[in-house]
Amino acid sequence: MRFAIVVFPGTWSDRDCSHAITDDLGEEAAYVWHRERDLSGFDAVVLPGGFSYGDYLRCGAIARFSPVMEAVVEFAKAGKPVIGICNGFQVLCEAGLLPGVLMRNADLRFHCEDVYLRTENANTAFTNALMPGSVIRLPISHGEGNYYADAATLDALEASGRVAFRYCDAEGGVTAAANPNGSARNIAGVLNEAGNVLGMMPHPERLTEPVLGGVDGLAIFRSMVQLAATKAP
Amino acid sequence: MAVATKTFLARVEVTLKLTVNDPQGNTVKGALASLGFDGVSAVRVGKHMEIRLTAEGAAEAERRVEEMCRQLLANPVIEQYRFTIESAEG
Amino acid sequence: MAVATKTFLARVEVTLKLTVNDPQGNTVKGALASLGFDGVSAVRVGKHMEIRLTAEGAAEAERRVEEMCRQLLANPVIEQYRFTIESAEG
Amino acid sequence: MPVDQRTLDEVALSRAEYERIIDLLDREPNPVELGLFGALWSEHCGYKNSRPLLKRFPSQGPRVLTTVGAENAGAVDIGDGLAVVFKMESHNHPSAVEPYQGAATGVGGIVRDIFAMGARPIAILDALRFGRLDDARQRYLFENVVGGIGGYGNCLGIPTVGGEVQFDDAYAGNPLVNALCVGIISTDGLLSARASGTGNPFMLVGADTGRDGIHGASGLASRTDPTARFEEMRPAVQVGNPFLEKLLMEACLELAQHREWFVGLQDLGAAGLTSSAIECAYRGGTGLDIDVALVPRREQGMTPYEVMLSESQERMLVIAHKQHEADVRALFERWELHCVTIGHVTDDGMATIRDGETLAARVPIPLLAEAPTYTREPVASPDMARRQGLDLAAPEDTGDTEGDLLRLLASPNVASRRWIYRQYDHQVGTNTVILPGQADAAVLRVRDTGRGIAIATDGNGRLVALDPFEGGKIAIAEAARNVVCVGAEPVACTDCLNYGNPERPEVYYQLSRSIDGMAEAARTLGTPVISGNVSLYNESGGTSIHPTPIIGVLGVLEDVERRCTMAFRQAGDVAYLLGTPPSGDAAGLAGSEYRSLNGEELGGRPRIDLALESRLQGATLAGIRAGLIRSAHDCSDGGLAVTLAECCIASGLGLDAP
Repeated sequence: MRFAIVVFPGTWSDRDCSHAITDDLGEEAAYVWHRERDLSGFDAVVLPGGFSYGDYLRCGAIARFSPVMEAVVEFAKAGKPVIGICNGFQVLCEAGLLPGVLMRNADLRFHCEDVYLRTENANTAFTNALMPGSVIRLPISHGEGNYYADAATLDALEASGRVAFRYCDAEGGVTAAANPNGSARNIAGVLNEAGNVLGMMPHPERLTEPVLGGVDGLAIFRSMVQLAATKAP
Repeated sequence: MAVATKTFLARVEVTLKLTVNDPQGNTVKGALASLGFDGVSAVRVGKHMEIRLTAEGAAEAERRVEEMCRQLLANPVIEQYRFTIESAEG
Repeated sequence: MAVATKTFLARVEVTLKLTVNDPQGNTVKGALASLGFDGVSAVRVGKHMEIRLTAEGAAEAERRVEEMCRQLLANPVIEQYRFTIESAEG
Repeated sequence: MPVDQRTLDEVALSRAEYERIIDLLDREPNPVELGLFGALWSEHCGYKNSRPLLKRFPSQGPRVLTTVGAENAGAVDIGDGLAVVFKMESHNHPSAVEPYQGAATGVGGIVRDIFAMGARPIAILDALRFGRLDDARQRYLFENVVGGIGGYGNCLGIPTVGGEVQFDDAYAGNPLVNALCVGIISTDGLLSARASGTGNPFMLVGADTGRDGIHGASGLASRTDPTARFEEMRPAVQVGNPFLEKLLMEACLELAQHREWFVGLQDLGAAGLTSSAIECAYRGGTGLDIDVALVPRREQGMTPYEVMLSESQERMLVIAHKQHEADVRALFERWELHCVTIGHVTDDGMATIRDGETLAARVPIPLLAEAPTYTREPVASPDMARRQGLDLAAPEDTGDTEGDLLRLLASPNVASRRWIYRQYDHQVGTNTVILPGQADAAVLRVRDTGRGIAIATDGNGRLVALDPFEGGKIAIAEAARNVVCVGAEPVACTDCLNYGNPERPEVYYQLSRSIDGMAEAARTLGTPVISGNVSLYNESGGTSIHPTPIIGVLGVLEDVERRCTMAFRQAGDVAYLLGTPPSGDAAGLAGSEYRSLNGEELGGRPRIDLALESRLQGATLAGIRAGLIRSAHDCSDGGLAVTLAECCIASGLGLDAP
């Protein structure tokens, strides 16, 4: 399976994602500079973490106008999997591919720590390798991960199973104490209507090897590979 | 005959919609209270932008700044904007 | 006889001093250009704060907001500020 | 017309130095030339008071690949054809003026030194000192320095993996902000910072030039009492742009793949273009001809003096090969960065600075680069002898040891640093295998080699104040001990020497004697000093800070899986105290946190036995490598009780200590 890893000026998880996909998952990955417009030949697109354009004005506000984003929107419209991680999630929201906004963390501080996530919907392109309701542990590293959307949007997301992950405690309890940034209803990851676009704040590419402390992150990338396998002609 | 363009200064205020929680505003309000400023009932923090641009007239400048706000400077999901235009010939 | 206090709204603009470079402003300027807004010669990005406070009169409100800016709202080393006061009785 | 004292103060030159310049030039320097001398003969760039002393450090060793001072940073061979480049630098004075931007630009500067060697930066550490936190100003400085380091480092995508902080009244008027950066590169990829080849172009890349930090080098870190001069320095504070630095870093690392396109790469740091261009030409034994009119500017009406001395951030100097000038420019433009030729290398050994048609300065480069050095008479301060003589009666049992331990654990100098490192991205790059808070040093795996590197910083100003010689030895020993405790072999170190005004005999004594101590420990423990920085004139209101050498030690793990942390591993394991048993005499209490917590005066005579220390570290490392030792922790601030408590807290296990 070929993954396109988009690189905006200021992106810095591109290499981490490439290592996770190639070394740890054994799939193919290639970097796509933000000025390029052609994503043909790729089976999935990754918008990695980073500070695109220095996070100036708003996280992802400028990156979303990069030439490559037109191709990403077409790629998503064609139903192919697109995953936005941290800054990538912010870019997807600014581009309108996902609803809502990532605002500044409620305590106004940058957070780099491990969090627990409860898998809210296990049959999606990105979570089919996980058991429903299973709890995984992934690192977060952001200053603006406070997910916001109006009540109607939140209700629609929940009703249609488009909340992929919620911040929870080790036992899976969705509590205020387990919410690192003030996100509405502890939401840590959401999907688009068709279910082929996922935005999540935690970094799966940072936990794909035992030496790093665990492999929970692999399940998300593996889900993408497994889905592609089932769909292949 | 080249069109004479004038220089304008736009002052743009981008603030969070009232329905949206503003942790930064609350923090500043708390800090003001701890410094002894009583009587402060609310604080909201947003972005202030100054844009120097050339245009044929104020109306055109206004139209372009409106478009800048709509496309880039404000995120309609959570933000609202207002701006003033003044001549910057001086 | 309790002194009748009125409510005021202060709009404070805190911007970087002109002698200090403004990476954020430069980046927004570049983004506007790449979106086809030509004629933009400079952009500066700063903070906008709205403060609702009660005071006996506009002069006192002004004095207090000036003090707030001096003590907390602006970093005198690299920032400058200006503000307007308007009645917020309505 | 001889120059008045005010002008000399502005460029931080003494009257004697001015006279010397006139002798050397055989004429009076013009204002621009005077500015060049002021910048390059400053303490910050010229190391006038410290260079003779720094020669005492051992700087060579089997793994060392660089000679001190010849490059932007030191490099050591870690095997598998790989080298680690590392260095530490201080940004104390700018951080006292504007803590967020001062600390941020400090990170930016040290990172540029690393990728100027062609190495990819893989880790940042910060060593910080402030006054006590019950003072609002110190909280403001502390909060904003941490914010600035995180703000800049996180944006660059380089993990901040460690460091340390201490709070002591001695630093109230003059905080310390030292940043260390580690990079990795193939041993044959190391770049040089030399300008050679007549006609080769000097190409300025990165940000535009503004009036940032004028007098940054010559004024801030030298001469008269810094606090008095802060007022006029204020406009000199710079705002960092980590986004542009990220592009500059990636562009320079791509350039480093095309060795045939360029001769040298150099960071613009203190004294900006002046020090970088002139040092490159000096190292290459060549001359330079630069036209300041070609330098892209951010402000109008800048004089040649201002352009040459500007310390605008995020700029690098490339000395390209004549025939590859266009290739270099195309590369930087692809990264959306300015890349402008501002002059070329000459063979006349002169620094020729033009402003369009007019000649602004013309000075022989060696005169500028070879600042005068001073050796002074070290005189121990009587106060030091008094403090050493204080009777440190063994603390009587308060009958509330539990309360004492809790008080120690709650002291800002001992308590958890999670509030700090939680604001730093310490995992980007997916190499960090021991995270902040888990052990005495950070450990990063070296991809595809099975190896690992460990890095820690340490420094105890109280002990060096009590006895500079013993304190100097302890500074190196403790930093090396931290690295051993994670299972790594210490191989080299870098330092940041933060001291007061060297023109005061007792400060010069502290500098001289502590360097002797550090040199001896570096020799005994096999950690040559391969790079570093000196920051003097750290004082306020006439009183100097504690003499605070911060040491950064690099260690190598042959097998990164053989690493260990401070957390107890399993119930039933036995805990041993290795090394000197807690003797009755009070050496162990000298300068201790316990005394400070009880409001007792700084006192006592710290002592260390380096031969025993060397055996202790050797045995500990062997035990960890053999798998006999499952966890290890250095017994330092707060003493044995705190050390054991920290091991319990880290593991959730208890300890039964009869």
